[in-house]
Amino acid sequence: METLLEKIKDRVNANFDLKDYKIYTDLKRVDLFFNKEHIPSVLLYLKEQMGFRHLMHMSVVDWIEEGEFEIIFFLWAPKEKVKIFVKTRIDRDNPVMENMDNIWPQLNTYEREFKEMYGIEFPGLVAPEEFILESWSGPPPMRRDFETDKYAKDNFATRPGREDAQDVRETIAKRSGEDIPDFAKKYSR
Amino acid sequence: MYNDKNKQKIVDIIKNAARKHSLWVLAYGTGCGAIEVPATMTSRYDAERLGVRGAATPRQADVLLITGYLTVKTLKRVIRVYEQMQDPKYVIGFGSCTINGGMYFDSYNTINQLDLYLPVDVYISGCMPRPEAVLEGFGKLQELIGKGIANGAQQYKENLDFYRENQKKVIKNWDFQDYNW
Amino acid sequence: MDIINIILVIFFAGALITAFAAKISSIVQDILFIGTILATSIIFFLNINTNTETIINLSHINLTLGLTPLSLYFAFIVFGLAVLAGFYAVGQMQGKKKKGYFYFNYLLSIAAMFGILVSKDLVSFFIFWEIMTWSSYLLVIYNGENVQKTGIKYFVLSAIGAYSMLMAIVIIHSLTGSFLISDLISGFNNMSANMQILIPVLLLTGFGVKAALMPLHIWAPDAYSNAPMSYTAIFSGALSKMGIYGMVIVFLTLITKLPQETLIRDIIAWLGAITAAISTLWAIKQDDAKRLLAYSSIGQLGYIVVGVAIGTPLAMLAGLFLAFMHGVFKSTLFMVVGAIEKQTGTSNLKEVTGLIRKMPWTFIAALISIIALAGIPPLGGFVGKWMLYESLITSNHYLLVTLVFFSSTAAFLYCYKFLFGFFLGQEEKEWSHVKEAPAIMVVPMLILSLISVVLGSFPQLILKPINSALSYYSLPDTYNNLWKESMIFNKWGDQVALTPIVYGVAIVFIVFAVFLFFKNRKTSRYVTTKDISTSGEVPKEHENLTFKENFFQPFLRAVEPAMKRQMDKYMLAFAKGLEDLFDFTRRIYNGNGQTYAIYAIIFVIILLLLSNNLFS
Amino acid sequence: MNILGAVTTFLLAFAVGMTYGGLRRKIVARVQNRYGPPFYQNFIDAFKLYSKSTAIHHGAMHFLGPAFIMVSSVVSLMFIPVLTNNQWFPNLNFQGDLIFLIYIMVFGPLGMALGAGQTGNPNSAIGVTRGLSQMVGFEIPWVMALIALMVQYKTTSITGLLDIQVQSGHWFMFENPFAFSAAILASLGMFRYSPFDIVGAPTELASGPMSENGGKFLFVMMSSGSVFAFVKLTLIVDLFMGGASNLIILVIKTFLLYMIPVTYGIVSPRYRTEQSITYFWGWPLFFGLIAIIYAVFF
Repeated sequence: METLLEKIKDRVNANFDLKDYKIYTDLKRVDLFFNKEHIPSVLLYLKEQMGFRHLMHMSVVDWIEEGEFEIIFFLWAPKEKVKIFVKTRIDRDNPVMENMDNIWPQLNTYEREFKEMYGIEFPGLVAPEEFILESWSGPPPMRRDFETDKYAKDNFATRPGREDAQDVRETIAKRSGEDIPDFAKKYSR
Repeated sequence: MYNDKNKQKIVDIIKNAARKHSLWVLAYGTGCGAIEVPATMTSRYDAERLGVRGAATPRQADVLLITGYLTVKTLKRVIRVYEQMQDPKYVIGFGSCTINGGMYFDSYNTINQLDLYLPVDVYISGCMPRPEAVLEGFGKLQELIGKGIANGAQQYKENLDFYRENQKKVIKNWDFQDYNW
Repeated sequence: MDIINIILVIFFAGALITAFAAKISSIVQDILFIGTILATSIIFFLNINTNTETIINLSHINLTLGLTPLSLYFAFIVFGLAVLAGFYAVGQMQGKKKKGYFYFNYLLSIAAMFGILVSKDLVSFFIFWEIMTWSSYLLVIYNGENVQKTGIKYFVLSAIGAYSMLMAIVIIHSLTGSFLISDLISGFNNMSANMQILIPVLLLTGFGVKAALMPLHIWAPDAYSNAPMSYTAIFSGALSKMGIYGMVIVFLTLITKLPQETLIRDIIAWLGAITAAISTLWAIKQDDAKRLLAYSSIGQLGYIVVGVAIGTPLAMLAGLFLAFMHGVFKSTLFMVVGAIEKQTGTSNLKEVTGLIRKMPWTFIAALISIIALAGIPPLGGFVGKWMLYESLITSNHYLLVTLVFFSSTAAFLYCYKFLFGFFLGQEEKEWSHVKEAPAIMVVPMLILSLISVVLGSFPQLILKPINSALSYYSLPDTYNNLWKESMIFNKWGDQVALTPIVYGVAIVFIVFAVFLFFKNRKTSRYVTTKDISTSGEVPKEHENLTFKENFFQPFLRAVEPAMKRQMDKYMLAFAKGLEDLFDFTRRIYNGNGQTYAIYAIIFVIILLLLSNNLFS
Repeated sequence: MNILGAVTTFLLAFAVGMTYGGLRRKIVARVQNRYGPPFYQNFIDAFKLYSKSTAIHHGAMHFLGPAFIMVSSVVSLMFIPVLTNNQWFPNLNFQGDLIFLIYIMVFGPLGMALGAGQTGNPNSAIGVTRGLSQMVGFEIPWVMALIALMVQYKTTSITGLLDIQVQSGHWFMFENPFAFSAAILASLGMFRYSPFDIVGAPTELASGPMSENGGKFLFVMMSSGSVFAFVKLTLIVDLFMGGASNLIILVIKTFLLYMIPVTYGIVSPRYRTEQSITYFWGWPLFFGLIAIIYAVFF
């Protein structure tokens, strides 16, 4: 298994310049880090040449401290039963990623989602209409610097007396004069 | 708006007596609460013995049962469905999400308080309310109908602009025609 | 000079003048056209006389013309439809080209039908028959589209009919030495047995083509759907009845004298029933309203043939009554299609939707005619259907009646497809500009649908002339034992009284319509067809909420085995086989239709051979 | 006909049909191990529907469609003898016969189709096409059964067939059992309970043709359905089970007859459309043929 993963890594490394990699033998998985511009060729190579035909998922992580978005493609080789996570970083201020739904058509769905949720631009992405957020005005809600609490307070009126959705148990405990046990305290706000 | 039993006419009393015992429910299964409705209808807690049965389309329904949280997207559909229903019509808010947003109180896309957008006759609290609670809620609604004070639809008609204002504040792309009753 | 000659002369003269009046002006042409029809029909209806005979003496052949009660009954259909469809045609031909051509052939075919009805000898019968065939042929190829496909079919099958009829006439003359129909009837008994078989078979072949009987029906769908609708109303309403007219005479006079009477009757009746069933299934499959109605008229003619072929008094009543009713409602429906085609530019059921609020009067005419077609009480179609079923049951044709019932129940499907496709369903933006058809087109439809309403409660208006026609051919008098004022009986004495039915239906309908409508008229308001329960979604403009594709697909899947084989394909295959067989003819004849022509000649030769070898 | 008798017949049919519907709901509930609604639940529902407001309509045919359905039910009710001694409800019994009845009974589906057509709901149109197709299916064995009776007893009038049974004392369900079984199998389709509930298929077509009809429209449709159920049951009782001399016997016979489609529906799921068409061209058609042959030769 070790050797297989190593072989995969070496084969990729031979063709593209691999920034970094990590191998999890027990998980039968290799993480490969690339620069953003290599991603389409890498994905195409992995799909066509190395039998990673199945795109399991595409995900975005908001590294707000580094000011970067990390985009991850989860690939799966049905024959060898091996996972590959292809990772890349893009700039957080003008997030632009290449549109790759011609490699895997299902990427279109993910890209539409991230376009709305993270504001990542995919040039040439065909999006017939809004995907999840209808007529959304405001910052992309999945970024970490988006204060969802404030946004909710501004837009959706909350019921008077329940502004801070406080723990009901405290109220009940106060009302009936008993105190909350310690194991429960650490769950209450 | 409030008219109690001794203000009702005889014919109203008869009609309400019929209405309270035949509630055709249009269950708008938006949230997780939809899973409690089959349990309420089927053989363990048989809601049909109270005259509660499912309706296929809004035109035939009396009760709009909103099970759980409402995102802005679904709220639009719910409002259209409610306005397609024919008088007399009642709304049951189901679960704490409809009361104060529940666990979605700070979500960026779910409304917190249903009765700003639709006239709710009965709230069923809980997350999730068990079928017993749902039957309790239906019993409460029947009691209100019998008294003739379950007139949320009338309330909606009378201060429509209030509701419209709230709805339009949340729903940015307001693209359907006005109410039809 | 006798009245019949006057009418014919007016017809031919009017046809010629109308054809060349285009030089003067189009209005004059219309006026001349209407004037000719009106003049002839007024003259005809003013002095109806069934016992005059006029003899036109050609070189040594006398053409004997005269009216019989039966031909009088059919003349009612012809002239009534000619007048109404004439007015409609003036409306429909506005701004069309080749008006003179159309009017000329129209008048000519009306004249030919009248001639057929009044001719008492076979020569004039044949001459007028050919005039009718050719004028209708010229109108079938009126719009000049795929003439090869449709025109040739019609031409060849008419040729088959004409050849066999001519042969029959020649044989009759060689046997009896006279062309008179009366001599044929009187001399039929002392013919040889195989001639007694051959002559009716040949004649029935000739008539069966026009009546679109089962193996000879393949011309009808294309011909009906290609002719201008204002003529198709005549074509399906009156011209096809000429075949029925001939069949009635053959069955009443010749077949009754035969020893194999019941066999022939059953064969023809089964042919008619199978025609009805198959063409009904095909009508359900169609998406073009013209073809749908064309197949449906083949089916209706099938019922009529069944009634005529069974030949008990009740069955004859049923057949002739249905002939009249079919003339009424089917021509109305063809007119409806013509009006819609004029207003929207297409007659495709998949494209046009939701015209009920745009063309209400047309919808009313279509609704009434559809209800009459479906045979639902209390409209006229029901009376004919009732008499047909009762006659079949009382004359022990149980499986036949089941087959006929199947086809007339399946007819509801295409009835609903017609109504829903044009008038009901989603109102689309594309047709929001459509206006009601001009009055000159709408009024004839409404008059015709009014007739089918009236006949539902007062069938005696039609049953009386039918009765006199039948008694002329020495059938027992049916008054008082099969029908009496507005009551109809069967042989077992079971009755349907139509007037109380009409009253009952009317009372209940009005009560509940009032209950529903007039209580809610003020409170409720109209909402568009976009405002329907689409589970909360707001339908956008481009969203398609119309259900048109694969209408009745489950039913068609269920009846698929019956629709696998097509008579059309068989004939083509036969013609193809002939092509391969006589290879040298491929140098002389080439092309699809020509092989049909060979097939026609070969068919007739085969008939001759059969007649000489088998029967003698 | 006197109006009073007609109205009495209508009310009787309405009450009986509604009660049977309620009892069916109760029975289904008990089979599903539920308590079930009270047997008078349908009356409450009907009154509630009547008292609902009708704020919108889709045009003229939307109003007239339910009226057409009611015409079919009520007129066909007027033409069948409710009781054997026709002094009681002799509405129009002698004016029409079976062929007429068959035709007036298909008037309803056409009216329903027109009413549903104008609402423009695609579900309604799909349901209507299914209903008409299914009608073609079950009309054939039904008509064959009736033809068998007609040719066996040389009359086509309902009262005639009824009187023959009353005088001879033999029920036709024993005289010609094949015709009876064909008619029963056809009536399964007529009642449109499952497995033949493809028209208003719940959860699939959103109640099909009546999906746009609430309030009074639905009230009229519901009541005409109840009347029509009574009509069908009484017709089969008159034709095959020797009629009924008083109301008690009528109720017993019709209820026993009604239990056949109900129980068959409880235990069977829904057919696909073409299955529910071709179902009637299998055994029911065969029984119909046998019935005609039996009637002709024996």
